Amino acid sequence: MKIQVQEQDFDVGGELAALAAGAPDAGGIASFLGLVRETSDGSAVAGMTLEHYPAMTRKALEDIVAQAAARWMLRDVVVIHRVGALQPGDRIVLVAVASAHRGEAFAACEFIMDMLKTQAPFWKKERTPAGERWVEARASDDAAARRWR
Amino acid sequence: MKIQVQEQDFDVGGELAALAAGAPDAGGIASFLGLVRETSDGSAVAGMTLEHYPAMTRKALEDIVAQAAARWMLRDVVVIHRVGALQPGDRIVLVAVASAHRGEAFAACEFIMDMLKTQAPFWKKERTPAGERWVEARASDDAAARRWR
Amino acid sequence: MKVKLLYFAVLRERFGTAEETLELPGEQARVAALIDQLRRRGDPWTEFLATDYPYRVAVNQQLAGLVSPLKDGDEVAIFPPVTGG
Amino acid sequence: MKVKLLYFAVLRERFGTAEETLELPGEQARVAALIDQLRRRGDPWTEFLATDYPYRVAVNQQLAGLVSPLKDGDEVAIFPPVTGG
Repeated sequence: MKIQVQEQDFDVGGELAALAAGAPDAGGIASFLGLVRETSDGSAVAGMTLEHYPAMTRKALEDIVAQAAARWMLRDVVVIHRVGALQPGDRIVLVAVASAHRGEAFAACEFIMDMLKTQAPFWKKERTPAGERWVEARASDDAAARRWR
Repeated sequence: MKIQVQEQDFDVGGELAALAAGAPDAGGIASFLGLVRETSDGSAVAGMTLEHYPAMTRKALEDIVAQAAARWMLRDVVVIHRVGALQPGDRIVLVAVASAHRGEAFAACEFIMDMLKTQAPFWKKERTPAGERWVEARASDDAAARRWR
Repeated sequence: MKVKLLYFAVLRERFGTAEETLELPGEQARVAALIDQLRRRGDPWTEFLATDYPYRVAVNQQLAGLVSPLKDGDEVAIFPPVTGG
Repeated sequence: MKVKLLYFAVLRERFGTAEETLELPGEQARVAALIDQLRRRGDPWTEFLATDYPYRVAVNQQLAGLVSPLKDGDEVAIFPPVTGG
């Protein structure tokens, strides 16, 4: 299990290859890669800053992954989330789940993303032509997280 | 949309980066990477050969992707499937779906994999210590595909 | 009418050929008539085209069923359940 | 008893501080008592700690509720709904 919160970018191909190499019986890896959009709520986005709660972030992510590991048979999990200054098109987050069962890999990956979106202490502030603004939480993310209860 | 059937390996990081660059408003990419297992039904696997029906394969994959695009709002899709001789740990298939909505990307990616597993004309023959054997289709794959009807 | 037959995977191996041309009586037929004609050859055709073996049929590269129509010049592929991915 | 308070994102900006130490009466309390005490400061505290604003509380780096117990030395973080991923 690899959980990292970092300012620097990450190498998706390298992360998935390492996950595959460490789980030779997994058969498959489901993953989600989140990116900084070029527009948000109709405004162009020039960039964003990702703030977090350092003492809590890792603990929150570990707890989410532990919940996933208790619900599904997983071989290994990678979660990498960036913080700090990001540009449009930049990678923000990678969640990758190796499992012997395709359906479990998909479910666990989506679960981790849904929980991360609603429980992990990250906050986005966007720079737009109209100035800076904090991104508002979405009701659709709350609804996605509630499905798993 | 990129659909390829090929003998050579592919670069997962490069494929996802190209997909992201071409869909700057997508926000996220759900993907599945299928790998050759080191063991299958309890036997060590020394390697496998993937046979296909060249005149039909691409058409079948295009049809599956078109069905996904009709069901969900997708920005772009990549499907790459290898054929020929493969070793344990080798990449077999990559399905990657870019969408503005995380849930739609996950659903479409899983749908494409479930349909590919049951409708695309590929057949695996494994080499094990006991000799060569054709891989048998799994009832769990049929069940996964039926969920989408 | 004539159709081109293609076999894949274990069927190709057990039938001992990847491809053949088959003459069917009349100017149109259904897949079921083609399967019946092949079954009359005996084993291994009867084994893999039995009602309890889950063989698949594609007509002109599209998955088809026993009632699907055939016409002269069609390409008919017969194969076991697929196992890609 | 004393607790360490941390604020994040828009709350940090609007409260004008990232961190403060707060004295609460007695040797134990609930999160609700802490929130009430902060609300008595007036705006912007009343705005972001209102019942119709979805602020979140974590006690010692774990998500908590209004009834969660507090003790001397706890780290209490108050923040808006998260928006990572």
